[in-house]
Amino acid sequence: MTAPTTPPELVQLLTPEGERVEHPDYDIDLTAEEVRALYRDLVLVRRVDLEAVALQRQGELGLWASLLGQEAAQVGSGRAMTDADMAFPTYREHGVAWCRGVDPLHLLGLFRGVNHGGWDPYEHNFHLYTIVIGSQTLHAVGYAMGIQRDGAEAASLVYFGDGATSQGDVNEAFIWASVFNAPVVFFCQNNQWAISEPLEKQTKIPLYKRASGFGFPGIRVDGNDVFACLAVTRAALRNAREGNGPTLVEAFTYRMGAHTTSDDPTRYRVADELEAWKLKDPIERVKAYLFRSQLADQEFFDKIEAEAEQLGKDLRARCLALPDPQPTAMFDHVYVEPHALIDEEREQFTTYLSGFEGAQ
Amino acid sequence: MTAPTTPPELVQLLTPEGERVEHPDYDIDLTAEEVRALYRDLVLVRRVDLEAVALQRQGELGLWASLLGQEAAQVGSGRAMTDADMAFPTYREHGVAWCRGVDPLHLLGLFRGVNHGGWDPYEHNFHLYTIVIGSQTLHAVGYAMGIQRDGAEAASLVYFGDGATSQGDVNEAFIWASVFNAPVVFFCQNNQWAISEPLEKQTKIPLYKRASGFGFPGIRVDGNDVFACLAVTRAALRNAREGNGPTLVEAFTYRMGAHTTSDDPTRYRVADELEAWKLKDPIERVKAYLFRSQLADQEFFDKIEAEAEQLGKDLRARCLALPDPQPTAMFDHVYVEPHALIDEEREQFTTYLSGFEGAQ
Amino acid sequence: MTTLTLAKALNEGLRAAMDADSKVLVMGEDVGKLGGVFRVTDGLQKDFGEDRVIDTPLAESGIIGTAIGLALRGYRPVCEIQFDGFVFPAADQIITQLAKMPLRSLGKLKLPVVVRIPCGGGIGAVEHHSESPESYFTHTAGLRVVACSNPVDAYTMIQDAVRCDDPVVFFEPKRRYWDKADVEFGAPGLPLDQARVARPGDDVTLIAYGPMVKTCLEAAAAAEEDGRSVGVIDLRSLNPLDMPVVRDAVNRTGRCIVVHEAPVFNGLGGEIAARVTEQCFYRLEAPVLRVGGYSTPYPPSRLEDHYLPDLDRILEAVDRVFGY
Amino acid sequence: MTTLTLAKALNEGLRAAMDADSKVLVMGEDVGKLGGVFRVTDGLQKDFGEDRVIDTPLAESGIIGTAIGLALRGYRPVCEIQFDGFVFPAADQIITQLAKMPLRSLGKLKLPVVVRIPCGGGIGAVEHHSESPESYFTHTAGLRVVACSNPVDAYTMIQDAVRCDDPVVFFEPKRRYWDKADVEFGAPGLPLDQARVARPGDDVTLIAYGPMVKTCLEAAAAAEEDGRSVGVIDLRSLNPLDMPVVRDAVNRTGRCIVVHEAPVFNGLGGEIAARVTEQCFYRLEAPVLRVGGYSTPYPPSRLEDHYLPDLDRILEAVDRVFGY
Ligand SMILES: Cc1ncc(C[n+]2csc(CCOP(=O)(O)OP(=O)(O)O)c2C)c(N)n1
Ligand SMILES: Cc1ncc(C[n+]2csc(CCOP(=O)(O)OP(=O)(O)O)c2C)c(N)n1
Ligand SMILES: [Mg+2]
Ligand SMILES: [Mg+2]
Repeated sequence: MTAPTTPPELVQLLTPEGERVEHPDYDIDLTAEEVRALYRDLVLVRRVDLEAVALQRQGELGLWASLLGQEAAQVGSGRAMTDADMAFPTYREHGVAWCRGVDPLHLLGLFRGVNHGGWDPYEHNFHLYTIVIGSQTLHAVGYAMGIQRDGAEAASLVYFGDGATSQGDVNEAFIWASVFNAPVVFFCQNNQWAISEPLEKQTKIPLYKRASGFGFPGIRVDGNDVFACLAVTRAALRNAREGNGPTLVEAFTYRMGAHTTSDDPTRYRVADELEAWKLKDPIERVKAYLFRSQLADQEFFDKIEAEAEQLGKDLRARCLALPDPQPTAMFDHVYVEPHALIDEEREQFTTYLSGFEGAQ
Repeated sequence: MTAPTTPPELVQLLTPEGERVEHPDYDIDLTAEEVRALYRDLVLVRRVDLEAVALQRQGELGLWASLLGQEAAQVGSGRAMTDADMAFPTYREHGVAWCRGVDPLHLLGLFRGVNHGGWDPYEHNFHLYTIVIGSQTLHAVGYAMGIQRDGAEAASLVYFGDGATSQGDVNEAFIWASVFNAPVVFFCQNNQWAISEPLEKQTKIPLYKRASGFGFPGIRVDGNDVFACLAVTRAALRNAREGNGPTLVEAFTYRMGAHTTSDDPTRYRVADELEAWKLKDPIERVKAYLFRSQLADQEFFDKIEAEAEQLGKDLRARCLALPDPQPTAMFDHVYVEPHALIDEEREQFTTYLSGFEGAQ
Repeated sequence: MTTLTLAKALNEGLRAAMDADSKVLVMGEDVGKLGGVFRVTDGLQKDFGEDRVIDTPLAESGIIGTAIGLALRGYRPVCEIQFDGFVFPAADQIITQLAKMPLRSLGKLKLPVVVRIPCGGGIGAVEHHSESPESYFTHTAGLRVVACSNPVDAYTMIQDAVRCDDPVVFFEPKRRYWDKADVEFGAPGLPLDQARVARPGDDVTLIAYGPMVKTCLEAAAAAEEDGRSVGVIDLRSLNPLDMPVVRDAVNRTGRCIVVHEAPVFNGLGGEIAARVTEQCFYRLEAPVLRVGGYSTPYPPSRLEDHYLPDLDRILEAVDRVFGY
Repeated sequence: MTTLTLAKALNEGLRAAMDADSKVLVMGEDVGKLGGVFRVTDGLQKDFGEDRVIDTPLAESGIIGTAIGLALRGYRPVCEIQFDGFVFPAADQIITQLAKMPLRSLGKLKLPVVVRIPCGGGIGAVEHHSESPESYFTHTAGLRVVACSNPVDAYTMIQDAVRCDDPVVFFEPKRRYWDKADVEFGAPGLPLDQARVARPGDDVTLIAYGPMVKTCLEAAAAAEEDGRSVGVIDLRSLNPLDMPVVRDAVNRTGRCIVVHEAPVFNGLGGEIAARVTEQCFYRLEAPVLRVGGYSTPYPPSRLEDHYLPDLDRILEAVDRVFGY
């Protein structure tokens, strides 16, 4: 290990070149197996993402929000949780979903328009995707207040972007968390862009500093460094579970792709920026480290590659096989208890539909 | 002048005992006349407030939100503005209204239910009272962005309470102001209470520190010290006008009375607290200072007292004489341009009313 | 039987709900020591503690957003919005999250959150303290919306709302908070989604809810002196509507007037009028008329008597509906 | 005459408005370099500069709140809300401030703010991107609400909205953004508060606005083949309604169907039905029917064809209205 080369404000444990570095406050001891597992996560998660983009291009998904470039932030933080912790994602946390054991098919289902969120949040302690920017931060704090009342050993981990930090809700969540000392970790993936708007449209100073004004610690971590993301998030979660209140983690990373498949980033950002960030790729550095420290050989990498291919293929096949919901499904689950208006409309609709039977 | 006796974080230029103290960053040179004028403002403003409370008790007003105890914060900041600056008040800024030249009768009109705000905001550069907590902070920032576009030498000064700092809007206002470097001063009167909720329900750390997380300076001033409030606000406004962006001023003060005339503070706070703050009364210390430094004699005080009495008496008389609005006035000004629905309803209403004519 | 004000009936109902289920929480601005500005939560913090009766920071979006999170963790929060006009900062959390999350989860998540809103005018208050925002919520699929009009209903409806596994927006007629009635503790009420025939009538049906029920009953009594038999329906549930009860009444009278404080334009009265017309078309002797607020912001209090439906305006509509 | 898409027509209208008055600003998320996610503001920042075309922080309350402040300083901001479902964080600023401040000031303050909202479904989008929230605003006194349905109207209506001294909520039918028509630059349109007879008809009147106008016209054409003369009114203004035009049409046909994408329950259709029934009572051969969205959150896109009114559902309602 060598001394860190990045500015001290950025916690980094693995350089872009794949060198392990020390940090005075955060360190982590990982077995070879653990590192290989992280590498596998990173590669598979990227593969899922790639397949989804391809599926969207071919018209099989209505939209996809790619996580390309953010794999380390998501896998590092995702693997920092215990089973009892609860994650609250945005619409881009496919890597976190993976770590929580959510079948990627469910994610595709949402973007295919089969449903608005097909997994059971309690099965994986992974909440539904939230599309309205920032809303989920308050849910995470409320959930954490519930954890407090239960006297449970757990914490909420809530994801949001750099753009989201401008929403009133996110700042209210900071206040609530601070005032109630709630066991919640705010994990901000600063990928430098909110669609076409660069970071400076949301803040003049580094985002992790926002927390200080609310009376809790903020820390910036190299979001492309899976070790650092794991170490920092794990520490913050432990801190929260131990009753020491919230932490804001700013994962400094980069959105390598378009905002979503509907977006055209060439309209607003220069290619050079992307090239510079490619040198900091979150997967390459782990690969270099595994090689360099002889924790893995070519056979391992080939195996993972093959697994990824298979995963992509399977996913595609299962996506194409996803059945459309029944038309009347739109009336289900609007309410938990019987509701006369829904019943009436469902019946009218069924009658209406049946009028087409045998027709044509 | 002597060295300051309060914690360094609190800017104070006049102690509760009426002693002038120095501050390394803020000072102010006031002529005897200026000090006497400030004293007069403080006394008259308190008198207006007292009369309003009495009028409410007697059923002449529906409600009143007393400023008792906050006179120095309001007069100090109110007198810090130039004519070109624009003030955005809450519902309690009667002292600021006074400094801007708004006839207190207008304030009474609102609380009497004659209208929702009867003065011309442009005449006095004093915006209407805003009752929805925090909303006006965004208006002030937008107005300041307009000032920027006009290239004018002016700033917005926006008032809000300690409770308001929890609202999303206020935090969004901080973000906007910071990102656009808008010429706005955020003036938070921390009177320790939001109705029945003490400060710790809104924040764990001093409020002025909130600003640092948004990238602009925050400062806490003794809100019962009119000199300090004047000095600090004046400096912040100047800074804003000169293009150096926003400042958050936290005026540390105390709501001596009930939240409003509808409130019963004995349900939630102890009498001792009030007694302790009485010793820090914003008016007494100026009086002591004037006496001590022989800037005023008994005759002066008597004159102001008499003026205050007269003001109260006049105000009462004019309040009782306030005519109720015409019934059809509720249709006026809903829209600036003709609106068929309003026209239709006004006509129906007029016809309906005329049905009662001659009746009974 | 105990004589209670409507506010106290709500208080007792909340107390019973908290006694019955330890997951029930009360949260909002000033609900603790102060007991709420209308004292509806009076004494609850003292008896159930600060963990169950939570004075929150001053932010409505935060109140509803964290209530959703608490509900996700198995709690049943009852949120107080201090006044009708202050619900709008929470509009996003109510409309995009509270109302939609159960469907979003295909039923895996339920959100038994109650949003209590003191509503309506007639108390001489300043701006934003006298509004009737129910239509914003009745138009929002995924929410149940109810309004109580008297102490007896208040006592049972608040308990039923807390027990309901769907989110419920619960309107309380603030100018009726001090109205009294005999309430029987523990007695069940009508199901939460059922309307009540507050007064049967043969000539015309008045449909109302919340604060206007009493006004309509008074109008009905006055009309009786003129020899007109005027029925009054207290809707209780605004979404869903109890159409069978409404239909029965209108089919009998052939004449119908909807009364609410909210502005008529695109208010709930329009929905009721359209539905009644469609379902009772051949029985209607006259169009369904509506008496309500005008299409203006709520006026300053010196004008509110002109703005609010009152006996005279209702009786004038009764006359009009007989003019067809 | 130039052939323009609806999106481009709005763009040209905005450009003309900005040319005409240097106080006109455009603000919102991604309206600058990107030109908005639908390219409605394409090129405006390049031509008018960053001071007049402002990429804002990501917060809708902030957008409307600062727009109000800018308006108080004499500017005329045109705010873009990126999608219908994201207007709710701004609900408080729109409902309690934008709509009420002019009255609050007794007319001393005017707020010429335009809130542009791409609305409606049919584009296969994820949640919150296909909604029709107009009723939240038509029920809010103090706002004008309009909806354009075609490029010609889009071009003039956006200019009229900018020129209007009242706040205007401006709905744009997003699935019609790519529809084309010939637009004459500089030509005036109908006044902003007037409806347009999009197609005269003798047997039944369809009332629609925004995206449903085209669908209704198609339905009318299809009905003609069955020998029914179906008229279509494009409301254009949703508050106020142009009742004279509506009344004339319904008095002729005696049958009326309102069509919108928003949920029927407490939607604008209820208001129209109630008004039409009151004003044309003796001419109506059947109750006013409504075809609209169901009382569910907007469904996942694979179901939207079932949710949205289409030719078949409109024609089915036409059949039904003749069943009376
Ligand atoms: C309340 C709201 N406003 C606008 C949008 C549209 N929108 C979707 S993603 C996005 C940018 C989000 O940026 P950021 O928070 O940085 O997250 P990222 O997409 O970069 O992961 C916007 C404006 C939305 N989803 N919700
Ligand atoms: C959005 C909103 N929510 C609630 C209220 C009710 N309310 C009026 S004043 C107040 C407390 C305000 O406290 P603070 O901001 O400290 O100002 P102060 O009254 O102490 O001057 C509350 C909750 C309101 N006016 N607006
Ligand atoms: Mg981002
Ligand atoms: Mg206060």
